[in-house]
Amino acid sequence: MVELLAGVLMLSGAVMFLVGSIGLLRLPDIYCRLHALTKVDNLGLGLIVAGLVLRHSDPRLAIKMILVWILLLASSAAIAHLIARQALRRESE
Amino acid sequence: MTNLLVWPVLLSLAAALGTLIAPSNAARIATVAAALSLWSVLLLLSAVIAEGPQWLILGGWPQGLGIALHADPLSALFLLMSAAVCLAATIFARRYVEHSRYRSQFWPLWLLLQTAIYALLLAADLFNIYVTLELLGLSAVTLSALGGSRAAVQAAVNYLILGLLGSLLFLAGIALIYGRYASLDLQLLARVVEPGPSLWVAMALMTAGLVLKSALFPLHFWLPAVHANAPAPVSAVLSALVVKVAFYLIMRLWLDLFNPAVMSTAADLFGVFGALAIVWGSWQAMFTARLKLLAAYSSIAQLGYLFLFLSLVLVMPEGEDRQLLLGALVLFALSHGFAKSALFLAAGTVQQYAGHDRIAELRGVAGQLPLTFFSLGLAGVALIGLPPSGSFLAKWQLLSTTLLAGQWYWVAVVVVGSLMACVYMFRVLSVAFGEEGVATQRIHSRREELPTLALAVTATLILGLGGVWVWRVLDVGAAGGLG
Amino acid sequence: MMDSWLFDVVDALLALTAVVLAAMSVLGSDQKRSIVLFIAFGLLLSLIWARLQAPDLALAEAAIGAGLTGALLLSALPYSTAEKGACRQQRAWADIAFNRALRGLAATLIAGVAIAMIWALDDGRLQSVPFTVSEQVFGHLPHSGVGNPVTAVLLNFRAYDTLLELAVLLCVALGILALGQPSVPVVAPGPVLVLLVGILVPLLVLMAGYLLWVGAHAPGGAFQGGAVLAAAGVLLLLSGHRDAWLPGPRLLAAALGAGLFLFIGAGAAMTLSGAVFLEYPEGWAGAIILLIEAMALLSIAVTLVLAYLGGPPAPSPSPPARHTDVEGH
Amino acid sequence: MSSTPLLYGLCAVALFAIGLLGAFLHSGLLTRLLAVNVSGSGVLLLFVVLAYQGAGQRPDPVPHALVLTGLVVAVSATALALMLGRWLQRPEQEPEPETEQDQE
Repeated sequence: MVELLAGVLMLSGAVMFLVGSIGLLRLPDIYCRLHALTKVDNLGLGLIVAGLVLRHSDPRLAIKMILVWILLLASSAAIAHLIARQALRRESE
Repeated sequence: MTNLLVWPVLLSLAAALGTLIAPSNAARIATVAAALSLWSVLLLLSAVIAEGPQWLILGGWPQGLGIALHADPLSALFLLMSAAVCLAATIFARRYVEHSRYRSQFWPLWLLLQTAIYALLLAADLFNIYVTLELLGLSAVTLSALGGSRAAVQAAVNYLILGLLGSLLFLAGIALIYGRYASLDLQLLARVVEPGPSLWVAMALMTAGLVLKSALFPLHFWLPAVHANAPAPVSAVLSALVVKVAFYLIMRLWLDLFNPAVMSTAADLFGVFGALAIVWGSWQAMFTARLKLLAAYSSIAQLGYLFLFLSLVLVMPEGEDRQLLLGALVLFALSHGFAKSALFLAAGTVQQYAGHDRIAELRGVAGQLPLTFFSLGLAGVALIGLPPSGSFLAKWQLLSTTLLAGQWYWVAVVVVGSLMACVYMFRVLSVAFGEEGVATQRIHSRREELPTLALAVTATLILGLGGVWVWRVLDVGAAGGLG
Repeated sequence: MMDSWLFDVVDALLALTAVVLAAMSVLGSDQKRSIVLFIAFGLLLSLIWARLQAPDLALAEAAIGAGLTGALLLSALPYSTAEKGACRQQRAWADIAFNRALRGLAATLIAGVAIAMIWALDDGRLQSVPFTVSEQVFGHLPHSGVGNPVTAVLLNFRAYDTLLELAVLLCVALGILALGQPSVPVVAPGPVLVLLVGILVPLLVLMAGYLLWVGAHAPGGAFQGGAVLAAAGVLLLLSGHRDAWLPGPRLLAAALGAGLFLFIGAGAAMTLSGAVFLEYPEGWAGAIILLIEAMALLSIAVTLVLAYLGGPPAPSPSPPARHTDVEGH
Repeated sequence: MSSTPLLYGLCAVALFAIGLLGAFLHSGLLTRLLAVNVSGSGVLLLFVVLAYQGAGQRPDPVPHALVLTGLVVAVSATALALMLGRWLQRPEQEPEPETEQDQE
């Protein structure tokens, strides 16, 4: 049962990645692309981490994986912010 | 097993840190370190003479697991030359960089370069050789860029890129060897290597990389700009030692590791390109306008002789004749090391004194710098190969060997090369000893000229009169090599 | 069965994509595009390392190869466009036909080298090799003081290489201090960035420490940790801290030399008691290695931050005028 | 024998060759450095392939350590080259000394 749930979570995470990548390629401007990249990828990784946490019983490993996810959230937010700001500045010039 | 082997490396590295932390005492620290390195090299050489080749496996691990250091007569003689040249150049550099804006970085870099030279000559592990090559290359690049002119930095950038390519080729060769023989230790490898695709391709890649670094014609094109625009003591070490240790590596690898796979065609290629280098380098040196460029082109020609020697040694059967020629090769390399460093230091003094090094405008400078020009003349004797220099003995041996073998074309190359060397050296001397003098720029201290003189005297008189000693030392290890 | 088939597909995809990305990056003519492709290539490479069971390298490649090298190249981009014009001019006089012939020759030669290498690799491992280094490493691992074989090789069995490698890093740092000029553009950080830097920098420092600690028995170590710590420095630089919290010249020199100093000190101290250089006493090896690694991490991080900064750090709140002063006449 | 080392071995040689070609074809510093880095990645990948002993087998740690060293050397050389390249792009703010060392 748990195994099945984990599989579903990870698979939907992978689908998120796919959707995000398509978005990156297809969306019209840089802001939309960033949106696709950060939101969807973070969610995608989150789902995969959730799936992996379910599969492994070791709590220390689980905490580590969740930490990795949080770190990625923070850094991708920072990077998206930097890129968007740079793009805005270039537009206003 | 003796820790003596790490001392030259360790002393220089520790001194580099010392100069980093205490920049105000840097020059003193560097001099003491260079003197101590020379002392440790002398101890090492005497140990080699007394007990034969020395080994050390760092960390106390079994062979193959730990990194091995190794000194035999060949490497010990190169070490001795390196330490002596470094000491003289260090003393010279004290005045030279005194007012440089880069002096707080110069000294640690200078000592890192020496570390790399010693480490490379002692290395007996393929990957360790790669790391020391990178240290050598990067410290040499940085030091030559400290020349501070646009030309110096541009030359340094080219040198860096080519050096990186050279190291990459070398590293690719290491990968192939590791893939087949699963070892990096030179001695272990020498026991198991056998002719075959792996060894041939690795040999080609590694040799190509090292040839690029040792500036054999036609891969010499980066050298003149680098050596002519670096600070004088740096040029001296670059020309006398840095390209030569790359040559040393080729020699070491071909004699000890690639031995089973040496083909006479490959060896002949060294000879052909060496001969071309002799003619082309000397030709350029005859017509170049600047003294330091002249010295740089002369280095290309002299490296050509070394490759010519090597090609002959490689195809000779083991025995007394081969040992004689190998001794001549080493004697030639040593003489060139001392003579070329003397020439570059002299050029540095001239440049500081006259404000430039354009040969045509050096009329009468010799009258004001008699000691420097005396050294320059002595160095010239060694570069041309006149008696009583060490290179005279070496060339004599080369001529007699080739004549006996009926290879008259090599004789022609050597004779033509020597005549051309005569022309380019006398061109400088005749102008400098001319009559009217140029304006003096500043009071000159005789002491500054002493390191130059010491190097020139070593090249021409000591190595010439004591040349037999080199053969005798090499004979100690005649039986050995790495195997 | 199914698994191995799937892995083959993944391998083929990874290898092919890596080659295509590399070719597009190297042979393309738009520099910016090339660099971005190179970074993507680096990330892909780190996947390949992971696939080839080299997690230590995957970490290092992601942080150093793709991350830092990419950042360095990107930050050099504005300078390199000026250079391009100069090169065009230079090429104008070159004989085009000769040039083409030379290029053709080079391409043929390089293709020949590649074929020769494949031929050589086809040889495979020599069967009669008495023992391999790998077996030796695992045999002596219990005496090395650490459990991670890569760390054991780097800091114990082949510590001398690492020692010289730290010297290489020092050499580069000195070159940058001597000739470089800080090149990071000054930007006013927005409130979001300040907040995020406040979170990320301590986290990165923590992570560097963790990587150092864990390197003793699992993937990680001084190099990966140093790269992560350097990332914290780069983040500081990008958010307006012009000195990236680097200390003044004296302390900076000390930080640059710290790794080497400890290495030499620890290595030489043992020789006094009759041991071989870099031979650690049994039982102490783990502690000595951790200590050396901690100092090496510091030196590595400082060097990498300097590399990104491109010159000696300027005092942080300085107006641009100070800058020319430092370069002086 | 699995096809994994074969595939990545070919990939490594291809990367090495592409990098060499790029280093020869380009004349700009940045593109040349990029090419050298790609070529270097190829050589390092070759080492990792040699270390790989098959799925489930522990890999040879020695090449891994060598690659780590190679990576760090590569990045530091790149940094040095870029710094020197930037030096060359600076406007001529300092008097170019005719002699190679700076006298006050």
